[in-house]
Amino acid sequence: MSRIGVFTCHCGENINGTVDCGKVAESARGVPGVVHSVDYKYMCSDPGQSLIKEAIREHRLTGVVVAACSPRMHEPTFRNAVAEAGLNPYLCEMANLREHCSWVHEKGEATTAKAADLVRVMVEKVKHDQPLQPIRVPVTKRALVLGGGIAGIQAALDIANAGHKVVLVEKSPSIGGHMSQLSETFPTLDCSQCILTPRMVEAARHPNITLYTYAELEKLEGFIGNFKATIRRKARSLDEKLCTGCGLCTTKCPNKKIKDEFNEGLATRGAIYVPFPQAVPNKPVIDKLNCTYYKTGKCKLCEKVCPTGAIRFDQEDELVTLDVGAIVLATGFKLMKTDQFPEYGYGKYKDVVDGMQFERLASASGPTAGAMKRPSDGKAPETVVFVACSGSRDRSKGVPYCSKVCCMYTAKHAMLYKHKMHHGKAYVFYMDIRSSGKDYDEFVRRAIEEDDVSYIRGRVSRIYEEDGQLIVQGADTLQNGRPVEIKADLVVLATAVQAQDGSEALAQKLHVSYDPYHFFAEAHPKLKPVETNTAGIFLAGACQAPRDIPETVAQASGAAAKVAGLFSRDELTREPVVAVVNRLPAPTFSYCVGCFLCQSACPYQAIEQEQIKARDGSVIRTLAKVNAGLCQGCGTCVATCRTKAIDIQGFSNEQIFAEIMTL
Amino acid sequence: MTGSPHPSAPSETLKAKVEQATGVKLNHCYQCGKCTAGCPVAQDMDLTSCQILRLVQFGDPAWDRQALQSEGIWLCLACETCSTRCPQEVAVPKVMDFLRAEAVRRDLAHPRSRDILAFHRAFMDSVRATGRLYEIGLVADYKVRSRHFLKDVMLAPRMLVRGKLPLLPHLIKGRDAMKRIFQRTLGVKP
Amino acid sequence: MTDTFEPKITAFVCNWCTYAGADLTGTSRIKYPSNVRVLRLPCTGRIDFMLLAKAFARGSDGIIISGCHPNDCHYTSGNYHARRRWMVYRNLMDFMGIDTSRITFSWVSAAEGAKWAELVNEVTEGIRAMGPYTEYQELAHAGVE
Amino acid sequence: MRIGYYPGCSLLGSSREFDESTRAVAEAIGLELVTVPDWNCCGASSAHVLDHQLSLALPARILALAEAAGLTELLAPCAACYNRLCSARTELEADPAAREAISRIIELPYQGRVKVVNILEVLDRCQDRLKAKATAPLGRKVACYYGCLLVRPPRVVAFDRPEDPMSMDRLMVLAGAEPLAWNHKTECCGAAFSVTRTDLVARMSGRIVAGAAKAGAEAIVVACPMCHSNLDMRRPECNALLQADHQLPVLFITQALGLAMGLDPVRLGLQRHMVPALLQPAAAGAKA
Repeated sequence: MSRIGVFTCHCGENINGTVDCGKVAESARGVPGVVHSVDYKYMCSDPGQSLIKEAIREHRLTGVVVAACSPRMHEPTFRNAVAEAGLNPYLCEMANLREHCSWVHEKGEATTAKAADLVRVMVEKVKHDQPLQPIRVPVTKRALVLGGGIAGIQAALDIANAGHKVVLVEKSPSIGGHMSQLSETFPTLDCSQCILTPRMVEAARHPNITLYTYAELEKLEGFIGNFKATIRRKARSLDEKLCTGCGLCTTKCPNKKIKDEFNEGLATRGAIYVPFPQAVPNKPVIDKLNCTYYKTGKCKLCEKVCPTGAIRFDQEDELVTLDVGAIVLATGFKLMKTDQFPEYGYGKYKDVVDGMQFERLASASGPTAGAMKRPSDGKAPETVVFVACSGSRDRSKGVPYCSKVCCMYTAKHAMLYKHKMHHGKAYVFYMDIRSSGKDYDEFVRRAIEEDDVSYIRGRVSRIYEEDGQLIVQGADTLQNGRPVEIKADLVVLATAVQAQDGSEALAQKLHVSYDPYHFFAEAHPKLKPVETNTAGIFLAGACQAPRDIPETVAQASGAAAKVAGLFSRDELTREPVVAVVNRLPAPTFSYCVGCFLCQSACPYQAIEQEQIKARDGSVIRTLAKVNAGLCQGCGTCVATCRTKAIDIQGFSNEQIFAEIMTL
Repeated sequence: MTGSPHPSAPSETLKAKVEQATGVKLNHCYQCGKCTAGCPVAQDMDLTSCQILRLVQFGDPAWDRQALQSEGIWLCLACETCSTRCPQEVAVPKVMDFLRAEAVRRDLAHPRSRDILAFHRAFMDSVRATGRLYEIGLVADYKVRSRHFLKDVMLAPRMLVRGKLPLLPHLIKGRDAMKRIFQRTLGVKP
Repeated sequence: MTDTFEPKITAFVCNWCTYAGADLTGTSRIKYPSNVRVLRLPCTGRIDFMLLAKAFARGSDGIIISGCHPNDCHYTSGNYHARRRWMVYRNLMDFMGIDTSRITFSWVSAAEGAKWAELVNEVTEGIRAMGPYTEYQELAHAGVE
Repeated sequence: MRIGYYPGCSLLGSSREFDESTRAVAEAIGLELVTVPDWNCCGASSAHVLDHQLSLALPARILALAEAAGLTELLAPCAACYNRLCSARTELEADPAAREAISRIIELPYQGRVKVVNILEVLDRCQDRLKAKATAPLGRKVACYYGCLLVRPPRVVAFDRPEDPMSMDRLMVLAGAEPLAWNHKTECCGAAFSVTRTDLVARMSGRIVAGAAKAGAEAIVVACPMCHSNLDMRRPECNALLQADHQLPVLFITQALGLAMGLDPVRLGLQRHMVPALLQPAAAGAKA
């Protein structure tokens, strides 16, 4: 006869505000099998937990139901508590009175009644709980970092310095990411490449880091501690061992008219190219789509001039499979393009540029060598207008969220411009200035007070070209919306930060969830900001949400710490929520009839065939057998099984049946 | 402006009425001023579109009155530039339409709205009577209502010789039906 | 309780998408009717459709089955299996005299708190309009149980 | 091809040349126009100022009549009518209750089956036939002026992009003219203020005329009677304000196409304009 204890939590007013917890505890006492039921202000607090522990000893409880928040929140907390009291942790279940009841319903009897129901359901489940032992699985102490921007580099370095192997995969020909494109960085105005390049080199040289540039994740299988990743190394058409990076080929390539991605289309490159001078690795790559040889079968000039004969036109993509124990996602972001703005000319005006393009115009390594020249005619812009919130906080044509970094980089852009052209005029159209961060607001004030940047509070309605100038139509909402029209030589749109292309597909490969804008979703908005809801996969940087460099680096180190923590053990325990095939004494052996429908249904190839042999070695029966290491506990096999021979621990037919019977 | 707003009961505020009648969510407006920035007549308005929205957002009767008394609401041409570019999908012209009607109902319409109103009423009277617009009738009627007798006197003859002003109205058959339509919507007299 | 009919809705949801989504509804404090009782499963692929018959027999007036969106399944393909199997079971249930129009399939991701609330609202209203589902209970008591 | 036709009030009066030229061009490309029987005024820019219900009822009656006449598509050349009809249709589509209420008001069943199209949309479809007929290329620089009502609000009228539309420009290329890239394609002309606030109209229309002239246009092409009367009839006021003497004519799209097809200018009603618009095709020389 089971002896169940029910513990109802008020969660302060969070539950008790709409649910009468006293009543819930009361009604639980009436449920057969319940020998103890109390309510308390904060069950998850120490006194709350000891309340449970003492009750277990005192009342010799065989099962515990904690009626509190979501099991996704505190199940581990309470199962540990129960274990400390000597009860098997899997004999503890939670009834979700907060997220699924008190927070979503109005105060009233119906709500309290529902809460009582939820408790009853769980009591019935606990009655059918079985004591389970966690499963131990080995950990492969090698991490996979996807994305070679500052986030990926930082995470890789921290993991590597913790003494673990790291594979850093970057899809473009060089690591460095967006940060390598920036001119200076806020709020200190130190040169981006000066602080980034050493890290890039360190990452490349680190004995624990293997660098795969121009490569992408093809496929991922397995689970925490035991992932199997397949990486596609795209053909550079080059033997990297022979190439010395002399760059002769890039200078000789006859095809010079290709838009240079690194310079955001403000300069051109050849078909064989190194993305930028400080690239790591400093080895060229042939852009097959634009290479004359690949298109026409003629040319091969680069091959002729290469002193070491490193060019390999026949090179093919290579698939590498790796065993890794943890993964850090650091695939970054993209900026909305200027052609997304009808009222700003659908991108047809050359002198309407986005923030990243302005970075290149301001950068010493950029197409203008840092001199202020506008794209259309190279004229030095006397008047520059910066438009914040371009596409951000725009539910009708852009994205509804705030892109977070624009306020700061717009102030920086205006400053950089004023520092280069003291007599020039800089205007910033803004809605709000969001400069919360160490020395951030001071930085914005400096732009306004010292560099005399004119901030105008209002959105820009239209931009059009007239007599070689851009007419910017805005309004000053601090003057009751008085219309403001500015003739500008250059307009910089602080366009919205968006999820990197292909984020959705990648998330689906990895089975991590993502938000409606395809940013990867953290496991908990506050308490698990670097975890995903897939164990062993962590997040760093702007692939999760718009982030600036300091935040990105901090989060990357956070993710690295999580990985190091995971790797600090040789094996890890997994929830024993796995399928099992029932076994019975001879001659029945099992209900399993060996149809192996389960095998075809299992997404993890976790179901094996087991032969039952007679003494003479002849096979009597062939039964299904679950490999607990591979099984992830989805239960698809259970639902497919005709004879109910296979069941899943923690969500057994018996348990769910019991839950339904209490409805 | 009056001092701090003194909201009246939510249900009967102008805000509530606007939202109920137009389906526009006034709280969506975050005062970015983009509507005014693109408005072709903003410079002629005593209160600009974003100011008017601001006033009505609060539910303060005194501020509501300011909005209703403004000339701005009468200058809106419903060119839809604002609503097309509004980042928050606020249909400003719909709000303006409602505020004009409400201003007339509460007898708060701005003095200079007289002519504009006179024109629209003359226009609709003509339609009520014949089913279609009878331009000469409209012009004549408008002149009587607005007392701008001499305005545009040179235009009419030039239009006549170009056959742009038919001297007789087109009468449609369903005139009675039209009258009833006006009754059911505008009430007896617009 | 009011004298108006309050339908009893049972929801079979997966742990990774819809259960988390429903949690988000809570953290976002979005309100919905208290008629729904959520049963948490690892995956919609786990659902044995005979359990639905049981739920109806126990007095559910409507049932929601909700998991991850296509391609988003935490277990790669559980939601597909569920859908495929449903195709088969539907006929069987019709045969058993179960009104399958009282069963609603949906996809609610961990990020769709608002969608969960909408779903519950729609289903609750829909079932309220259909009225109590006594037919099958009688049938069940007549011997199916 | 057969299509419902709603001329609207201005096309019977101040802008009858738009009606004339539309019919002429339609006939030339074998497009049969079926006029809605006993049609009424759409309410133009006045009804919605006075009463919302009225601004729904008037267009609804027209659409209901078209429905009753078995029409599935209704051409409204006047941009104002087009816009009013579309707005009413969109609003009623979203709200069954309102549909019933309106049916009661107009004493006719309204189902909203008739699709409303504007002149550019229709001509865009007939490109092949236009190309075949356009034998007298205009060979002139033109500024295509769309105004407000044809392109805004995009939720209601979505046949071309709201900023910098191109459909009329494409048609002008067919007519052998050179459409210019200019900045006032969709600026407001002052519309209904023509009579009441002529001062504003002069400024707004003046800006447009000046803009077209600046871009080097020899004519402005429009598809809206209100735009036309403001740019044409109000030209003296515009010029006075601009202290300029802009004489570039304002043609309806159908007049421009008609000329390109070698139709008789008088049949196209060019003699009716205030600003002389008897354009001869460039072939015959004589610039306007």
